Amino acid sequence: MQKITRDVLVEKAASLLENGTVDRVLGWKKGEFDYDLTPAVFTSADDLKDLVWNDFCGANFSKYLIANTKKSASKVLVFLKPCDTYSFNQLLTEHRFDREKVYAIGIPCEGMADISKIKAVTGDGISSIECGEKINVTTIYSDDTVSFDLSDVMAERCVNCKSKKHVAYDELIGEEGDVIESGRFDEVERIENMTADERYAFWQNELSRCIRCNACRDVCPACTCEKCVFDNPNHSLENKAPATSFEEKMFHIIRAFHVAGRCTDCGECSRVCPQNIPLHLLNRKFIKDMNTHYGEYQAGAEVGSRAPLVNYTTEDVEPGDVFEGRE
Amino acid sequence: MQRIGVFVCWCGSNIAGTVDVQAVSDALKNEPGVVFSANYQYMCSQAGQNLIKEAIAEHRLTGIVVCSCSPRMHEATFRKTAAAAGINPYMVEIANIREQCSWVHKDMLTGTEKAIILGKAAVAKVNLNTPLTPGESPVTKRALVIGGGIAGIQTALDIADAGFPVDIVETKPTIGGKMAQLDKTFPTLDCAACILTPKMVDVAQNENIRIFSYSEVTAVKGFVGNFDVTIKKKARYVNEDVCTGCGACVEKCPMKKVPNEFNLNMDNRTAIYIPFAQAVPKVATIDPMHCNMLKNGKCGVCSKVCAAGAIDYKQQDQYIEEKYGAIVVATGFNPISMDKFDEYAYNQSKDVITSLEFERLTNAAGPTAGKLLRPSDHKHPHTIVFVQCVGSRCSACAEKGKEYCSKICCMYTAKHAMLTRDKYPDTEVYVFYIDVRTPGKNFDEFYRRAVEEYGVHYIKGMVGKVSPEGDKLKVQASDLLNNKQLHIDADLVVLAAAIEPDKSARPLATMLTASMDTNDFFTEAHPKLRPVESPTAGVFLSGACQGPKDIPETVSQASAAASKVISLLVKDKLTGNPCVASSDELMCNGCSSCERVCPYGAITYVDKEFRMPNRTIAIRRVAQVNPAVCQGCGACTVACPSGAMDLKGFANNQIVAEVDAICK
Amino acid sequence: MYRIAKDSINLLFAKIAEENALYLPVDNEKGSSEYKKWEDGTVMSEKLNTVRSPKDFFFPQVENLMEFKTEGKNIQLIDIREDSEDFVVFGVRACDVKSFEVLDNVFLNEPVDTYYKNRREHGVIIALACTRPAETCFCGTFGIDAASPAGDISAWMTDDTLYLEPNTEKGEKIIALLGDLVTECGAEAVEAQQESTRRIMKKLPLADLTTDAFGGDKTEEFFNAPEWATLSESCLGCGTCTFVCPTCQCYDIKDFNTGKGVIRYRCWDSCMYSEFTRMAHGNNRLSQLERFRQRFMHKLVYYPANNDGMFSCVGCGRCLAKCPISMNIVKVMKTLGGKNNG
Amino acid sequence: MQVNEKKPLIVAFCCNWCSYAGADLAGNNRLSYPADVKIIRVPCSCRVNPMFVLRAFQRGADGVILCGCHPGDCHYTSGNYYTRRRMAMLFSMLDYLGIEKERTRVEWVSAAEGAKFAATMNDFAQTVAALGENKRLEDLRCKR
Repeated sequence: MQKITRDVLVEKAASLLENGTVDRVLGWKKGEFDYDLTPAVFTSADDLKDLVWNDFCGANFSKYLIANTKKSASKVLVFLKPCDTYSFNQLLTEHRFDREKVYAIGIPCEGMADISKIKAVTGDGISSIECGEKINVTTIYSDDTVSFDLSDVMAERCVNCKSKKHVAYDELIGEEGDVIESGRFDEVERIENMTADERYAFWQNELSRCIRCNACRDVCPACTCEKCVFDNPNHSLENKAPATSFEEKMFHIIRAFHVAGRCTDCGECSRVCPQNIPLHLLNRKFIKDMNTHYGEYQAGAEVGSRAPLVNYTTEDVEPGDVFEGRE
Repeated sequence: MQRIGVFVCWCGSNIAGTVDVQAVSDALKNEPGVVFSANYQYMCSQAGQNLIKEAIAEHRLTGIVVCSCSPRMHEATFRKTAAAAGINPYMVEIANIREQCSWVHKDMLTGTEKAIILGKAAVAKVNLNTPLTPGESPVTKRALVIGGGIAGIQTALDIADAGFPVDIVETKPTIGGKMAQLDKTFPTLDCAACILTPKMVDVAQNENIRIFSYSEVTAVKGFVGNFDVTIKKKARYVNEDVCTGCGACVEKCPMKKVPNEFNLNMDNRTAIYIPFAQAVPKVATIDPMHCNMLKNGKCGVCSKVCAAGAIDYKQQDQYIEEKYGAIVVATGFNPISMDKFDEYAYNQSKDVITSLEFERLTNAAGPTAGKLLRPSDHKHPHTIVFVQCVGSRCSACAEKGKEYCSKICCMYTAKHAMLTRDKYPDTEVYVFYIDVRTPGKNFDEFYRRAVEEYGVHYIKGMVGKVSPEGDKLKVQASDLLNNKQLHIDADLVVLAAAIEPDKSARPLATMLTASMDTNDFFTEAHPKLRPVESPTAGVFLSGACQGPKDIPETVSQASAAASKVISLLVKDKLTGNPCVASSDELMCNGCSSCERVCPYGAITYVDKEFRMPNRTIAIRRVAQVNPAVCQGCGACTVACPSGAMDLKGFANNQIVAEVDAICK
Repeated sequence: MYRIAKDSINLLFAKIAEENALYLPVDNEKGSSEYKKWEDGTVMSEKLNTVRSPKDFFFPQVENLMEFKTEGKNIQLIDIREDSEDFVVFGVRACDVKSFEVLDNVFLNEPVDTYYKNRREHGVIIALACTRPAETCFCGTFGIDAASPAGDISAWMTDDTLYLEPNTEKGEKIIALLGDLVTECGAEAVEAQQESTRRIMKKLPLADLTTDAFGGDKTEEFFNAPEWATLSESCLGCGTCTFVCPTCQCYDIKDFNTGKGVIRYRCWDSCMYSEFTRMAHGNNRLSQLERFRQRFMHKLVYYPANNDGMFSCVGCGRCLAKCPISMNIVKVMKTLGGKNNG
Repeated sequence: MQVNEKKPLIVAFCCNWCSYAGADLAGNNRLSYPADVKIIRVPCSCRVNPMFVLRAFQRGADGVILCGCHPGDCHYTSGNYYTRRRMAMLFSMLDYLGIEKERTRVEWVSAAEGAKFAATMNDFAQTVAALGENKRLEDLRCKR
């Protein structure tokens, strides 16, 4: 599949701004280094000179639409990767923004790079990254350029990409892909197959690193509450710090439960975790369980679908039987 | 901060026997918010209630905790007490220290410890209670009676008499139910038809009653006072309004070999039929399974002979939607299937019959015109064996029978035995029984007459096996009193089959959200004090759908249900349950999760303006709960990730406070 | 200055651990490092720095302050302050060492935070000079020399040797404790490494970043700057930057009802949070723009105004690496400070 | 006073219409079960928020059981169907985190099943007692 270039996006955005279809554009803005792109709003053709499209455009813009569709009477242009479109639909299902206020352009995605995987090879001190057929990295410590195939440094969520298909857009740039089989539940299964003691140790270790920065929640396109229960001083769940290992678990279990059936598995939570806690494995556990017991369901695949936890059949599995066939 | 009073009840020795009530009231005195704590022998008594009222006045209490029996017993009592003393009735919490403490624990120390903890949990909850005021909803002044047997008929007549419109929905083409199939009734021996059919006519003629026969309820929505019911009128291919019931069509119908279910398939009827002469409504119905015209378009005789032009082969099922204020369930019973009782050879011999079949055999309008003849050879039987408790009181054989006593069999068997001996003195009649149960007015006298005056052979013991041999039925049985095995060559064996709720009851219960017991009998709101009400408000129970009953009991319950309905329908407005969900619009993000799980459609969304930071206005979609429709289950509160949806009276922080208090 | 062969470093750790709890950066399986208590066999991380800063040692994320117990209707106050053990933190980088100065200004000035002071008094910092700074490093902007860290003891690690230079009495005591394990040597032994590091620092992409545009007198200049709107536009309002920051020192005091009493504790708070400094009248910073502005104005203007021009950023680069949307103080400084800032 | 061996603490959430009434019936029939079982009345099992379950464990519960009407018999038609899905998912998640699955349970107990209520509680109390104290979801602040 032909990679689309930044220029195509800029050209498109500029023309839509120009002809008044939209008055703002959500896109990735270049940073200090070549990998630290910031989601930004571009309002003029001049702004767009800083718009970037490369292998580090991981940020999912869907959630930004909630605020940005309310900012003016005009439409906002958003670029959506396939996985972003699922979040987009899920937010529509939950009436979180007005579809009429958005001009959505679907863009194909071959997966995004994980800077930590690059740094694991090159070390710190990156001076430049060029994204093309290869990802070429230079550092201040060496005159040599290190070249990577994207597949070697791809983010976990992209390695286990569930869909190259856009489930929502007004316009599609490039070719449409398909929903794909992925090994995204392999790691969940691996954990399931551990003994209870091993599972406990695994999660205790992972969650003990949590600093409750709330990045996972605040980036999550499913976490769009006006005020999160964990921030609400009138709610008994209100809590600011992982004071004990219980609190660590409480936060993450409840958060996973609140987004269960609504989480599209976009993987933003794990991407942003400063402590690299594999939070997506909690969400995927719910997705896997719901698929197993209540039938395949992909949040965001369709607008208006009924999530498994707000649905039922009279023949559902008993809570005591979900463990069947397991230790 | 609340000012809470704690009142610990002894319940005589029921609580005080296992719980140190003084220790409980002392311990609870120190709980946050508690300013008064006392114990008394019977809190629910007038004196006990006065104690509460006085304490409320004297200590300016804002909330009370009563440590007593189950809230299901006396919560309402103490709420009234509180209200009478001027505090909101929902500022009352009950700590159940009887059913869930003193009665289940034997040790005083254990019981007391637990009672204190339960008391603490109740105090913790009351601390967070807020006064609640019930909402109001209007009442649709029309009742629906589901089932047109004697129960439904009586209920409908009584409600109609009070001036309220009533609709009866009956699945069969005629009302009348089981009673219409009976011959005589015990213990007076008056003829069932003679007392039933005038009532059926009354129903037909009552201006307040509409009959939807050959119809069924397919959907129920809404709530007490405001039910929306969908009734399916099955196509009977005869225009009811035009048919005169003359019977010409029935006479001419060429399809004459249709098993006649009214006579329990012991004879045949035609494809177009009127179930029996006194049917109400007296209109014909075409059985689409057997009508050639409907099956392959070849016939049309009935249409030709119908002078009124009532036949309509193109008739479709019709759906009627109607609003009701109250619904009475009167779906009745059926004898259980005898298929699993091979020992009685029911499926091997035509001469092994059920008691209901016996009724038809002795009924003047039955297949033998009232002559007692064996189904196999139409000969007069000389030896008849009646077997009682077939499938009743059957604790060891739950897969084929019922654990409960069917209640009516002892009496109707005595009736059958007596009538047989009366009409055919040459017939030997044996009755095998486990016990003979005759607790009713004139019942035991009736049974004794059967034994003493009519010489019926009552034998305590069960029949082990019935084997057809030639034209005889070999009956092997045990006589427990004389401790011997009996072998009787019988001509006819009559099985007193257990009775069970009609199969339509279970799906109906689901539609009505009315609860059922494991036997599919409808559960009453209280087994003793509210026997004709279902726990679901606005749904009432009449007749055998609630449990086995004879006719007088059915009729009295039917009238009782009617009076309950009337006292509901006379109200212009209902005050609802104030423990309903409510949405904190500032927290709601409009996601619709709550709306999706609400079983009552009580949640709707509105776009609302909100003042936002820096003097901006935002329009947000937020959930609103209709308190008249909400029944307070709380499903929405868990579906809501924002914590915006909460349940009054069972709020998140209240339940959490209870959890905390219990886990201290 | 003292030296010890790198091969013998475990002996050094063991010796320190005899009398102190010793903490040092250790690799975790996620490819980053975190401070862990040393025990025999612990291997020190080669990483540049930890994800969490060492401020935890003096200002932990959660710290119990006191406890109330109720008995009947009486309330009893219990001091649950732990007797802090003597501890040594090994391997603190120059930027983080500097961060303690920032924190000290807050916690040790009147009114003195006795909890912080207690921990500070019991802790010894062995700072380790950097040799391979990352592209995110900009400590030089704040006058910090990564090649010459402060701390109770400054340390340099070369391929084969660890050099130690005590700077304080506490540092001397540790050296004394080490006794024969270390040998005295001249300071010139680390000069080559220092020069190399300084050369690298000049090559870093953020080497030219200056604080010239900022300082205590700039409130009016920046407070209403229109750039805040675009800078804060995509801020998620999470607390990652504040929680990985070595100088952020805001906390909330909360009560936890255990069912048997109440534990009053403090925990880190973030000015990025919508509930931050919520008061009876509500919240004083209602929009993310205001909250975002607060954080950077505090670091670059308000703090210097109250602390003789000292900025409350040490250029450690953690927020650059960890912000989910890659918005950070460098971008703020460059946007607001104009061309002087790179 | 002698220090008692710590007994398992069990929180039972019972729906008002079936299970709470079933518990009452157990009481009426004097069917005993351990006093460690403490009942919290909720209108419907679907009122039980996972946070209540976790909260109970945090505060020192060793087992949490939810009792509701049998599927199909919910007073509110479908409440217990939601309970069934929610708790199936929650329990599976707890198990995934290595928390003993035997500490959580859902049982359907009708108003007529006093005997089942008592038997269920006896069995659950025994199971939980065999597991010992809840360590994996405890909050040390609450243990003193």
